[in-house]
Amino acid sequence: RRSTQSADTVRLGLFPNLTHAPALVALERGIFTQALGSVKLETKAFSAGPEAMEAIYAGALDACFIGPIPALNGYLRSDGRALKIVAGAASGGAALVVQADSPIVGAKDLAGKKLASPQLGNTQDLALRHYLERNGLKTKEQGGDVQIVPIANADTLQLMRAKQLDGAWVPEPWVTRLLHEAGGRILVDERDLWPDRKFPITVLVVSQKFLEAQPQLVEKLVRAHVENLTWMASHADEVRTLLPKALLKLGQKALPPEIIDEALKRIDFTSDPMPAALMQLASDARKLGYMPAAGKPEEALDLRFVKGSGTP
Amino acid sequence: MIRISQVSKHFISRTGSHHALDSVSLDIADGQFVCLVGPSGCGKSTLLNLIAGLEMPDSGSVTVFDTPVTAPGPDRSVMFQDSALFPWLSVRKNVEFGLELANVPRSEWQGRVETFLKKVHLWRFRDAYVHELSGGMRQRVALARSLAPDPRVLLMDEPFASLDAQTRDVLHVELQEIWRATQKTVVFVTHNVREAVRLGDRVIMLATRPGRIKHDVKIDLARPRESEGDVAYYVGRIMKELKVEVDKVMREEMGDAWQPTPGDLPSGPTGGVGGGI
Amino acid sequence: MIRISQVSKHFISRTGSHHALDSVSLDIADGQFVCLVGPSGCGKSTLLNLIAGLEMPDSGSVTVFDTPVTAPGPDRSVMFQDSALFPWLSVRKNVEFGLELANVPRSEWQGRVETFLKKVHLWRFRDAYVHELSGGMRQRVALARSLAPDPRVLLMDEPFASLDAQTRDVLHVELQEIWRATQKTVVFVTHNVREAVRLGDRVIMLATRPGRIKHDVKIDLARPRESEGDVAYYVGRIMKELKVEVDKVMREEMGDAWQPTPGDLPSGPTGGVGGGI
Amino acid sequence: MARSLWEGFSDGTILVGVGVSLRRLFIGYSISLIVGLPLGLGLARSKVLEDSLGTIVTGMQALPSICWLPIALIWFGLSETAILFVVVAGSLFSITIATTAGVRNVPPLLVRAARTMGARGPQLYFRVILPASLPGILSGMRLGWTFAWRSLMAGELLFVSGGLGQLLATGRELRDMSRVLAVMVTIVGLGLLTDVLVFDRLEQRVRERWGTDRA
Amino acid sequence: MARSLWEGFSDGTILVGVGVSLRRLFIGYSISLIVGLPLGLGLARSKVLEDSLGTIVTGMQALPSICWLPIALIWFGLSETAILFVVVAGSLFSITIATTAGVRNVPPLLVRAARTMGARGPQLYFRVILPASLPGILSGMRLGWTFAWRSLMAGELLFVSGGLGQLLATGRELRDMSRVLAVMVTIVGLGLLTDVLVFDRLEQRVRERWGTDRA
Ligand SMILES: Nc1ncnc2c1ncn2[C@@H]1O[C@H](COP(=O)(O)OP(=O)(O)OP(=O)(O)O)[C@@H](O)[C@H]1O
Ligand SMILES: Nc1ncnc2c1ncn2[C@@H]1O[C@H](COP(=O)(O)OP(=O)(O)OP(=O)(O)O)[C@@H](O)[C@H]1O
Ligand SMILES: [Mg+2]
Ligand SMILES: [Mg+2]
Repeated sequence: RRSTQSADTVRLGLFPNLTHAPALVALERGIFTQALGSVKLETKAFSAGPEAMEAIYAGALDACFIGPIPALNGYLRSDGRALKIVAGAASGGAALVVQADSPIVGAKDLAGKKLASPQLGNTQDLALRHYLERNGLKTKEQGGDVQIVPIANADTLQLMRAKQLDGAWVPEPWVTRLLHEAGGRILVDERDLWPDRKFPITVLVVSQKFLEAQPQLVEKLVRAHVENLTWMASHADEVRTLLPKALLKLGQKALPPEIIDEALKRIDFTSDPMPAALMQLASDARKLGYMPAAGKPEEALDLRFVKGSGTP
Repeated sequence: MIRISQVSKHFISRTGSHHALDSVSLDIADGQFVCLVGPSGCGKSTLLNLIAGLEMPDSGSVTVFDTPVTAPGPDRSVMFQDSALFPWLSVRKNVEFGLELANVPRSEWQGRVETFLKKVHLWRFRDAYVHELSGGMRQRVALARSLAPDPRVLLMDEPFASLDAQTRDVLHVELQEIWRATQKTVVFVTHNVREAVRLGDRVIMLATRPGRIKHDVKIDLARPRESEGDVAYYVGRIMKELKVEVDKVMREEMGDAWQPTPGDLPSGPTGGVGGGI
Repeated sequence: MIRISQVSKHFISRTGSHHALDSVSLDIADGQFVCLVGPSGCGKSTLLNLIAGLEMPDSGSVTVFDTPVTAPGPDRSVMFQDSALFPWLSVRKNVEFGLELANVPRSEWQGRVETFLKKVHLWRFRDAYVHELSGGMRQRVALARSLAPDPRVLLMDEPFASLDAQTRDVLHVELQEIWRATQKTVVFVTHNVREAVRLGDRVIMLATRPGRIKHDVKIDLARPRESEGDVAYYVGRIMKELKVEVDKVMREEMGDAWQPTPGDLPSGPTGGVGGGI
Repeated sequence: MARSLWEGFSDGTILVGVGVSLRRLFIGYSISLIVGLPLGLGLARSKVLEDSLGTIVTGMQALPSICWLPIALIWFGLSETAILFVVVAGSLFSITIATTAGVRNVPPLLVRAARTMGARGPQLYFRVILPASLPGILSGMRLGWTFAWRSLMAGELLFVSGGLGQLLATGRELRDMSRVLAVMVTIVGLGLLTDVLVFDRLEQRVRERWGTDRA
Repeated sequence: MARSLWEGFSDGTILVGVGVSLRRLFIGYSISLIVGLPLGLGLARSKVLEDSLGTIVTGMQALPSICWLPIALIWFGLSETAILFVVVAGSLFSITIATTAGVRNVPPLLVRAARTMGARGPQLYFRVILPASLPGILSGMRLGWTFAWRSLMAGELLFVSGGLGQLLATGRELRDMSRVLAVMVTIVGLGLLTDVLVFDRLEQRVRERWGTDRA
């Protein structure tokens, strides 16, 4: 059991979130199982990032869909030994939502406000801090007057409703839920801050041990992933019916279809890990002290499999 | 005056109802030293608790100085077989706590504590804690605690039963000394007929199942009571009655196995059942 | 034969070292009934525990039947003031547990349990639990439990001290009966001189601080011992010695407050200090 | 609220969750008992053990379950065993400490009596000291049960595996109050049920046997 | 490992975290004591209270802290009070239950004696029953402290507010093992420290006073 990995199973981790739709759809379609042939697929769903990363470190997981910041952090903290990013999965799907009836119209109006992010040092938290900095605002910790409260998404919804928050930088489907259930309005769609409106929100990582021992399995996995993305691009209706099914299987109660529909509109699915954007994220994170300064984040990428599989 | 009239008391427990006292009537004059004896379970403690106000009678009435007893109060001090001292308080504080509960003005505490701890020869130990005292010393503190608030009635439930014979002898002397000096009414429960005769103006014997008064013997002897002959006369008289009751209890405990033979319970004026002090 | 030679024992506690026994030597012949008396704290229990193997001497040696005592064992049964019965076992199981620990073959259990429970008149209560029994009944079960494994020595540490006088009298009779029938060696600790004289072949009096043997009195009386005169003679003799020791202890407890006067400790052959049973 | 409760129960996931969680609870708790009781016994009776292990046990008890999650993952990977480990780690130490206290409260006289009857070694421990400390041990077991419950809820967050803890977390994550409420009510209900059906009965029986309810 | 421990401590955030967490722990625990002790006393002495509240308290004890998080937010928003609420909710019920047990074990004779001396009402409760049950209450307090710690770690996950719980969580999130280790060592250390400095001493004092260490 212990960090031994047999050649006859691949253990894949994922999160029951909309931003993990490529993984969920692939599972529902049985794509990975097909691609792996005689090798068995074991999936593990997580509800929080640290457990997934700890599982990779512990050798209990071979591959995992995860956010870019945990992925880069996991790489750097292990001195480049734990994992590699082998493909992208999703782009976009995050936004700064503010109270609809508030007078906030631009970054300047955020001075003195209380804003939520999902977790200190996660992808959205970083985006929010970076956004404030670029607009010349300082957080309370930096001696400024903007207060950032990292808090669970569910609690954000609650607090937005109770008007105890002025805004929140959250991923989908929380953007949509804030709009519909908490009287929110989008102030910044994160895509607008990036070149080509593209930045990674979910990537596929594999453990280095797995990569070294079974590169052919990694290749099969990535190829299947890319094929699935191609399929998704042309089968939007099927995606909409498969997603809730997959979520339900993982113990998630189905969201209303309208919410799913609308949320999917703000997410793009792509196997491109967007190296430039990733490096930008890494340098932002380093500036804020969320990532070790040592190590080369660019070496976290191993793009030989995506490149050879015809990126959609 | 303590007046108990037509008092009955039942206890209901899981195993059924138990008739502890059956229309008991008893008057105790002020300043009298009354001893209650009787076989185990005959209701001695129950009777004492009724006077103390710790139990309420099912029927009948208990009045102390013409006031019906409805609750315990510091006018009736109680001493138990176990000293029931408060382990978290020093000897002095134990006595003071009694004074406080009896609403004795604080200015008097110092004097009273000293008086009574000296009376029981424990002034040296005023700052000791309970666990540092021997059993006899503990009972002496309990006695001081009972006496310090100057109650009109002193109720004692086998206060010396767990002490060794020597210590008990010493405390008998101290108790009689104190009683003589303060002229309190004392009700003293004991298993020990000799102890009862040595101490009491009156020895009341209870019979068992249900508990009722079987004998009420006036002990007309001068104190201190040392002359063996006189004490022995009373002890013998009461013992004879008690033996009948004890046999009754034994028979219930042991069933047919119990056969009272003249030889197996050595009897006689000084060596008999319960005759020892 | 129990042979105690030149045994000394200290106890080290936070408050200092205490010299409990000071080179005590004592031989007890097989089948003898020896009573140990002495003031509180003189080391009676310590001596008994040394024979039992519950304590080890600092110097000197204890041998039982020519074997040095190194640990407790079922050849030397011990009975305490508290019955120390196991509350989670029924009366029968308590006795059986003793048999099991003594490695008595299981086939004999049934018979022995019945024999000994009948001997103490508690066969009817074989399935009762400890808390359902009175104090006297508990001590009888403890006696049966001690006897059932057929130990060669019976060690008893104030076994009847917490019982009322009547129950104690009954148990005295039972114990003597059993001793007569089985001829065990008995070492019996008591505070009560009368009890000691009534039961023992020999009464050994210990003196205090440090504990040592002060008197060793052979009681040459026929059993059952009822004749007051003879018992009284011995009681009186031992009492006189004991009073000196008790005074010593009291003086330490009470300091200057203690003045032994002829009057305050009533003395005399039958009514004196510790004379009661 | 009643309606949302009903909704929470109606889809059956709660029932499945209860089954999964109870199984884990039962196994984890049993392991804690099997290890904790002898350990507590040992700590109470041996000065050496007490000085070495006692401190460690006391310190470990303060650790919240969240600290055990990474360790569980490293040692046991993504398996049932990892979840059980969190349950055991969360309840073992308190059971041990309570047992130690229970054993310390055994009247020394009982032990002396047993020794004079010839009891030694394991016999003394298992036939005398253990039953004699039953009242104290029972309260330790009760306590351990609470800790086991709470740790299980944390342990089930390791990965999605269908227990009540998971339902609670996802319910919270999705702001599905009917589910959260239903899980809470279930936990309280199960807690009360075990208390009444198991611990109260055991305690009642011990009290009757010991005669302590007479006091 | 020693190095990573040192790293974890060296930047000072741990020290600040300890301060913040201890403050919360102290306040929350004090509230639990102030509410729990009288409540436990009441439950032990009043049949009516016991029948009504007793069951609720027993049931609530099983609830893990995660259940209290949403309720804390709804009631208290993003405030210190919300965190304190989680601490109180996590420790109050066990303190209450332990106090109830402690009071039940008070020798009835002491209460009878006090009554015959004229003690009644609050006097009886606070001057006699409460001190008499001190040994039992102390073990309840010790237990409550453990629960308070564990709940605090959960409560501090509510939002970022500088405590050890948050340091632990972000340490995990950022895969900063040196910080995680440092926090764990700190928790164990603080747990041991309070045990030795506070509870052992209190217990020792009570034992000496009561004379129970002589047994
Ligand atoms: N609280 C109680 N509940 C049930 N039964 C009780 C209670 N108190 C006393 N009894 C029963 O009432 C009877 C009389 O008890 P009481 O304590 O008055 O006897 P006693 O003469 O003092 O006995 P002893 O000499 O053993 O102290 C006994 O049979 C006892 O079992
Ligand atoms: N385990 C112990 N630790 C410290 N001191 C002890 C211990 N056991 C006994 N002692 C002390 O040794 C002395 C003799 O004690 P022992 O119990 O033998 O006396 P005893 O004659 O049986 O007294 P009692 O009649 O009160 O039972 C006492 O002063 C006692 O305080
Ligand atoms: Mg009585
Ligand atoms: Mg002794």
